[in-house]
Amino acid sequence: MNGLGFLLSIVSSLLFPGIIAVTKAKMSGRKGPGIFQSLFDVARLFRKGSIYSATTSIIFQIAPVIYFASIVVALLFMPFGQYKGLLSFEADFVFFAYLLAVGKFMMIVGAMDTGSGFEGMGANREALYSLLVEPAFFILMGSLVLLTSHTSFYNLFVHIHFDSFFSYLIALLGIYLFIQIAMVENSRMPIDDPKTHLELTMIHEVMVLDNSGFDMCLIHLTTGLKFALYGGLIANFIFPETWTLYAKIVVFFTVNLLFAIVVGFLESCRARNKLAKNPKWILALSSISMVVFLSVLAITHKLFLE
Amino acid sequence: MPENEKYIEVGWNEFANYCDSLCKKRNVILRLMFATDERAIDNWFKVYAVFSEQGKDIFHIPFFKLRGANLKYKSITGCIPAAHWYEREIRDMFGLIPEGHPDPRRLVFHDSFPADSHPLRKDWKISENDLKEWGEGVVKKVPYDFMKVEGEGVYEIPVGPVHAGIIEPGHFRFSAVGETIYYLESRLFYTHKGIEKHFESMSFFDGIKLAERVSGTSTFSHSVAYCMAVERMAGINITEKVKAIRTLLLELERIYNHIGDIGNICAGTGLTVGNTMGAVIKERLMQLNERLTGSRYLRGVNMIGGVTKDIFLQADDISTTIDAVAKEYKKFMKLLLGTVSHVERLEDTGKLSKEVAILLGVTGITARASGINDDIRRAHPHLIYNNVFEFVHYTRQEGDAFARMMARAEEAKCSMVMIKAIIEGRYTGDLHVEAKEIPPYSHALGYTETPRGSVFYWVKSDRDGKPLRVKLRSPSYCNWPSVPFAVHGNIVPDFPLCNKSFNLSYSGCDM
Amino acid sequence: MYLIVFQFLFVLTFGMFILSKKHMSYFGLLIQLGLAGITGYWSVDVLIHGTIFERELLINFWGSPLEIKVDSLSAFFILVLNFTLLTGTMYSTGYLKPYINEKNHVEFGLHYFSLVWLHISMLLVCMLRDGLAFLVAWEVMSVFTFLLMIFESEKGETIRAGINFLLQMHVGLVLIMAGFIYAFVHTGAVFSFDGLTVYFARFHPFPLFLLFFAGFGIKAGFIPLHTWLPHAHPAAPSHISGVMSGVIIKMGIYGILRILTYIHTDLLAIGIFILVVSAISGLLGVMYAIVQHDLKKLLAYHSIENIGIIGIGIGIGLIGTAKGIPVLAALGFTGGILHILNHSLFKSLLFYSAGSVYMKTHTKNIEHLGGLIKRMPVTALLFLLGALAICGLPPFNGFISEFLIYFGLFKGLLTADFQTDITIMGTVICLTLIGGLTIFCFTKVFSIVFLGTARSRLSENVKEVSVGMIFPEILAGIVIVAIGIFPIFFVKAAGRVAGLYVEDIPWIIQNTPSLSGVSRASLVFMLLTALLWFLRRTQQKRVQIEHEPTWGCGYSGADPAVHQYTATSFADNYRELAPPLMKVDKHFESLKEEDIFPRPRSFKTETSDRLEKNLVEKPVRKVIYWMERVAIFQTGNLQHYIMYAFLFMGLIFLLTIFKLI
Amino acid sequence: MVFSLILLFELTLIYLAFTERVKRFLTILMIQGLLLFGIAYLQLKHINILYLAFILSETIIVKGLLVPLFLNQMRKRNNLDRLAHSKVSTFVTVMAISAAIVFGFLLSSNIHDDHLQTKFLAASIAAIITGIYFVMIHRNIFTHLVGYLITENGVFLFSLAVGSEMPMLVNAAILLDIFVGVLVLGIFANRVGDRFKKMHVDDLAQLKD
Repeated sequence: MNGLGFLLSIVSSLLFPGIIAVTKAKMSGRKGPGIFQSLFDVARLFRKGSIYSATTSIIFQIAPVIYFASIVVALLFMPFGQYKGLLSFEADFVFFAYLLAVGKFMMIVGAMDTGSGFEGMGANREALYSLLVEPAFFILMGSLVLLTSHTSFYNLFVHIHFDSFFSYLIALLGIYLFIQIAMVENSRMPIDDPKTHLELTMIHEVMVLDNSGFDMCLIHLTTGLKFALYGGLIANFIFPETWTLYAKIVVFFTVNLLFAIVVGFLESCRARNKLAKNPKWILALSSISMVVFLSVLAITHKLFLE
Repeated sequence: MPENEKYIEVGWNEFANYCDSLCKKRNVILRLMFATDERAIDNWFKVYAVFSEQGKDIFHIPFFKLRGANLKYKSITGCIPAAHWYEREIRDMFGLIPEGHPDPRRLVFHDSFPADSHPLRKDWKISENDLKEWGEGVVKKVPYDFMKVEGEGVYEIPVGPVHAGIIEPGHFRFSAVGETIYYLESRLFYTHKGIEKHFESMSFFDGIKLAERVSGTSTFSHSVAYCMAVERMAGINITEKVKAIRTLLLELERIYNHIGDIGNICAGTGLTVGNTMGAVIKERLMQLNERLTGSRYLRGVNMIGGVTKDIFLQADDISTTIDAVAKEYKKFMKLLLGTVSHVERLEDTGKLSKEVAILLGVTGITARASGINDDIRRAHPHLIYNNVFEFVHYTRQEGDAFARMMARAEEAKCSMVMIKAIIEGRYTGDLHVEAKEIPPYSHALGYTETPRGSVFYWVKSDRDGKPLRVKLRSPSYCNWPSVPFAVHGNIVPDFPLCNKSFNLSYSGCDM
Repeated sequence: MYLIVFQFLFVLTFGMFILSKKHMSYFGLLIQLGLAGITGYWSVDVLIHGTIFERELLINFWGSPLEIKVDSLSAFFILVLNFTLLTGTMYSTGYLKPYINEKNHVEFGLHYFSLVWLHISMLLVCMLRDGLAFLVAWEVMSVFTFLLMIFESEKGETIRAGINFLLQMHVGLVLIMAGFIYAFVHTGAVFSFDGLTVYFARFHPFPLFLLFFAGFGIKAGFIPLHTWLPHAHPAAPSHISGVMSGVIIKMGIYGILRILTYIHTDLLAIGIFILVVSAISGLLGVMYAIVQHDLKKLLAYHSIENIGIIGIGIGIGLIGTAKGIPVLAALGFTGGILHILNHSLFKSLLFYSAGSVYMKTHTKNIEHLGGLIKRMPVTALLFLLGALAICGLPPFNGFISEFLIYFGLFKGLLTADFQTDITIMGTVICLTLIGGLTIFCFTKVFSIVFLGTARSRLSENVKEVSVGMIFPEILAGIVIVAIGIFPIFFVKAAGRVAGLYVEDIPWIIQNTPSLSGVSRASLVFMLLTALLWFLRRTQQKRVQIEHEPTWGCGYSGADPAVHQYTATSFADNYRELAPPLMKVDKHFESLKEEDIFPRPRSFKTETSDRLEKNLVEKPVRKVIYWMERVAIFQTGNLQHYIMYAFLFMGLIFLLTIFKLI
Repeated sequence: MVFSLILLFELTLIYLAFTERVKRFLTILMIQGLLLFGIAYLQLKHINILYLAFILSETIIVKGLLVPLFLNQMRKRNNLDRLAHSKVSTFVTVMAISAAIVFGFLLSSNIHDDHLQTKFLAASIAAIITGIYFVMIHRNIFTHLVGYLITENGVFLFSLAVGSEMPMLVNAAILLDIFVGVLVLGIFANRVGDRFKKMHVDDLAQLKD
């Protein structure tokens, strides 16, 4: 049963891009593609041949593989209620964060391997933003560690309690931060807009400009997986521990569905940040998580304030 | 000969001085510059420059003649920078060389086009060999040197001619460091269709079909300008009713374009809802177009001497649709201005200073957003723009993408008011007057304001009343050279947004 | 027996000059192998049993027998430096080949002689406890480093960097000596490390520690004592840069750690001090590294960054000890000490492969490189390995030490008080930022140097380096991967060293489940990658594969070399964020109204190390200025000098009269 | 509960750090007013009902509504919709304000005084520093005004920290302060605004004669 979180995340990851697309279509009054369209696309890509740039080397070919593998292994850490993840040890979230970084590192060098100015720009932006968002994640995890006195994902989420008004506030801020970190990590709306298919403006999508076939298929799958990763974390974050397994499964999917809808909603209703504003915006996430940390210090009575 | 065109012949070596003194003495704007091959008539090449005087409805049109082996003249670009593309185009098309032009590269022709081949000369023929080479692929006959920014760490981004979105072809060469653009050079003219040459092979009456197809978005404006030129040349006086109908349709065209453009700017900032809202309103207007004229793009309405349909029969439909659109439009603008992220994205993006705008002679929205109060509808009143009502001129000083969006928004609002006003009026006259024969060797200007800016046609008939030369200048032709200035110092990812805020046509500047 | 052989090897080094140029490296390697074998044997023994190895050398020093003493700290450093120096010498065999004809016999011999003696002096630095002997060994080490550095002495810059290095090392030496003397004068105990115990027990250790820290810190390259480092590394031959960054600067850390073994009070102040200095070194080091274009200079700044990480480990370890948070202390020290080993591995690997690139392309400016992975595939992949390791990414060794530090920090969070919690969180932020910035930097370096296409002629017709040069890199690579996947053994070794500072080392045994979890997860990750790669291979066999140019928007006349992203550009975005720290001068003409028509324009950026400028260059310029002022007295006229002498005597006389002296 | 509101108050400061629009500044002022209302109500529930009513009406009406709306009028009249850029990059501002918040907590956790309610002190220090910093980095008079008002909010919190039995006098003084400040600057800005479209401090220098 330890793999339950992993399995459910995989399932929800397959539907994620579809739900986002449907939400966006509905928001803008269009009919839009079906929920499964993205899956069909992936299946089609799997069967397709590839075109490689003559400039590229093995790095370009192995990058998507490592990227995909890193996310899948990261998903193995996903606990589910009282069930541990397939992999779980103390301070596993450090491993988790660095594993995501491995994938990112490879995608960045993979993009640079094509020797294209566009992909260089995308890679550069990705590198910058993911480095800036890292502190926010770690401070948030630090707050949770402090709150629960445990250091692995499983224990963190099992021992988390929300009882007072104050802790609800922390929970809300935590969820907000998780969502925003996910948006940055996935290069989504306020940071990047995957919809404007323009070489000059994008971050993640422009990095994969030269990928095709199997590699592209992996990249598409990874996008969904990454969302499911954060969706799963948020779901675990708010599970009431007393609920039954089935109720939790329902909650898990509801949270993922809501997360996808929120992403779609954000992408419809706001314009992209000015690029120069992004670093500040991401840094503000760290500040917010610092406030969360301070309040956790207050909750655990380390910060004595009358 | 229309009374507001003042032709003055100048010696070929005096031309530059004359233009310079004209600029200094009077407040004039260069609207158009072109050459004609009149060797069949009097063995001369002629080069005309059309200046329009500010505040007076007068066109000063100095021209000079050239012939013989030495087809050179002194460039006027030095004193009037706005002439730089015209002169390069004349050199490409006619082989008349502007001496002292700061940019000796070719403008219209790409690398594979043979040197010393000037298509707008009457005796031009393309060789079999050249045709064969074009078919075979890339042949670099006259390489184009892009301007280089020297220095370590500068990289060039070649964008286009194939773009990620479904847009027209154009090549941009950015010299950038990191995200900052230090120089942008655009290489356009990928869509040369030989329109001007094609006009020469048709009768003036058939030419309207071609004029309607020059630009998809400003079909009607082009046909109005063309008809106007031919009618003025032939001395045809159109009736009040025709004037009213043309004005109304021009404004309809303006609204749907402006709202569509604003929607497209939303696509540039990534505001999905805004984008679709703009598209929905545009669609409503285009359906109105279809109901009125049978064409979503208002084609087939104009003819020489009048119009084919009496739009006023459907006045109720127009007024109810416009009311509905106005309501939706208000909501739309409220949404856009309320979305701070959208506004922030546009502000300070793609600033075009007034000084540069004046030097380059930009037109339309671009000019008005940079603080130049220039509108052909008021500068040279035509149709019923002068006598039916006063319309508010909306200029903004900032010159950034936001100013361009707001200029569009305000103009669309004005146009709605105008349409309502036009519908109120009563106009007399037939739908069209019988067009007579076109008098030989006559010429005239036609012009109007398209949604993008002013469009000019200059026509001249030959011995048989057939076109000897049809020169057309679309607004994009004036505005494209200003884009690099707006983009300079901006960041690379803001370029598409800048571009969308200008919303220029690639094909529309390539005749 | 071993001791005799050990000392016999010292003598044997003089045989170097008899040999022909070709054989020198092998001879050196042989001696070093001998040295490494003997000391390694002692060290392993010490580390396994936790004993202290003590012997007296045959040489009499200052009338008393010279004693060597290897405890776990020395043992750890001895092992690290043995490995790095051996790989360094191996690498030099290939690297110096092109110089065989250029350099004469003495120059060549001196180089290898110095290399062996560097090894010897470093071993002695680690083993000697007597103050004076230690200082001598320390000085010998600096001098031989200097001799090694200036191998390419025909270049003015090399000499300048070398002299800068030597001068700063002397300042360091003086500071250390001052520390010893100060302690000696105040206590009268023996003039040795052990004598310090008495001082530290009696007085506040912090001031004296500061003195020692300044002295050793110059060697280690803590900011703001780092200014020699970015100049020395690019100037030195690559194997020396590797050794220098891998172990020589670690000797500074050794000194600090050695001093710390004698300090048992005032630990909180010292810990916070080290933590702050290290955090600043870590952050600024990597921030400066990003904007560098000189490959070796960039790596040099990364050495500062890694010294910072090591220091962070030690700092939090001290804070943990002082605050009574054993887990923080144990993991902090273990992580920091393990990072010493890790850094020596990946940094030497990186310097060696950077050296290979330099050897083949003759440029260190990364803006001229590109596309080397197709011409030097093995070097490129080894560089990538080193890059991944230095970024602290799993499954490589850099991750293990950083993981330990993180683990200690998060564990420590639970039991610490408010102020310590804030400190810990600050440290976490610093570490994550350092990690992120390192990834930023190494994605830049790796992709600009090895990926894409050649940016200039220099990197066009290049071939892979010889096996002899790749072999030491592979050795380092193997250890990097080994530590990454099976960390427990190495962590235990580091833990043994940490045991000198913290008593509750069983804590480390307790956290091994976590480490085995890391190695399990790493294995799963590698396995999954391999599986996917296999799946991809089978899929690729069934479908059509085409090779086309990179997507260039359909423009056929593109020149790939100028359209690639550049290193300046990669750093530019980030640079905009850090103007207060980074002085960047951009020289560019802005587009003006009169520039409507195209004309050539130019662009230039200049980045300077603000700290270096304000801390070294400006004061030096001031001093030189005043010196020049004073120089008007120096007329060269004998009479004037005699007059000065009289004036001086008169002054003395007057001062004596007024009882001022 | 009170602490949650204080926390939200700190968050508004962070928001202030990375937003650049005048309109958003006013929204923040409004939210801060409401938060102060909540804080004051929860803290001062027990005091004389009349005083309480006065204090509460001051926070909600003056701080939460009147001042922001009045400033909004001013903004509209002077067409101050554009970005309020400062010389210092927002990046630095975000860091500075975060540091101010941490500093506030650090400082107040070290103060042990029976008469001091340190939780208010922490927020008040952060707000005062933020306000002053804001005034320092901006050159636009309007944003000066915003910084000034945020400092005022900090002072208000400080007075809560000093004693829950907030003397009427302090309250009145604060009120008067706000009124005077806003009125003077408001009238001033209105008059200046007519002459200079952009209100920079530099322009004041020219106004002397």
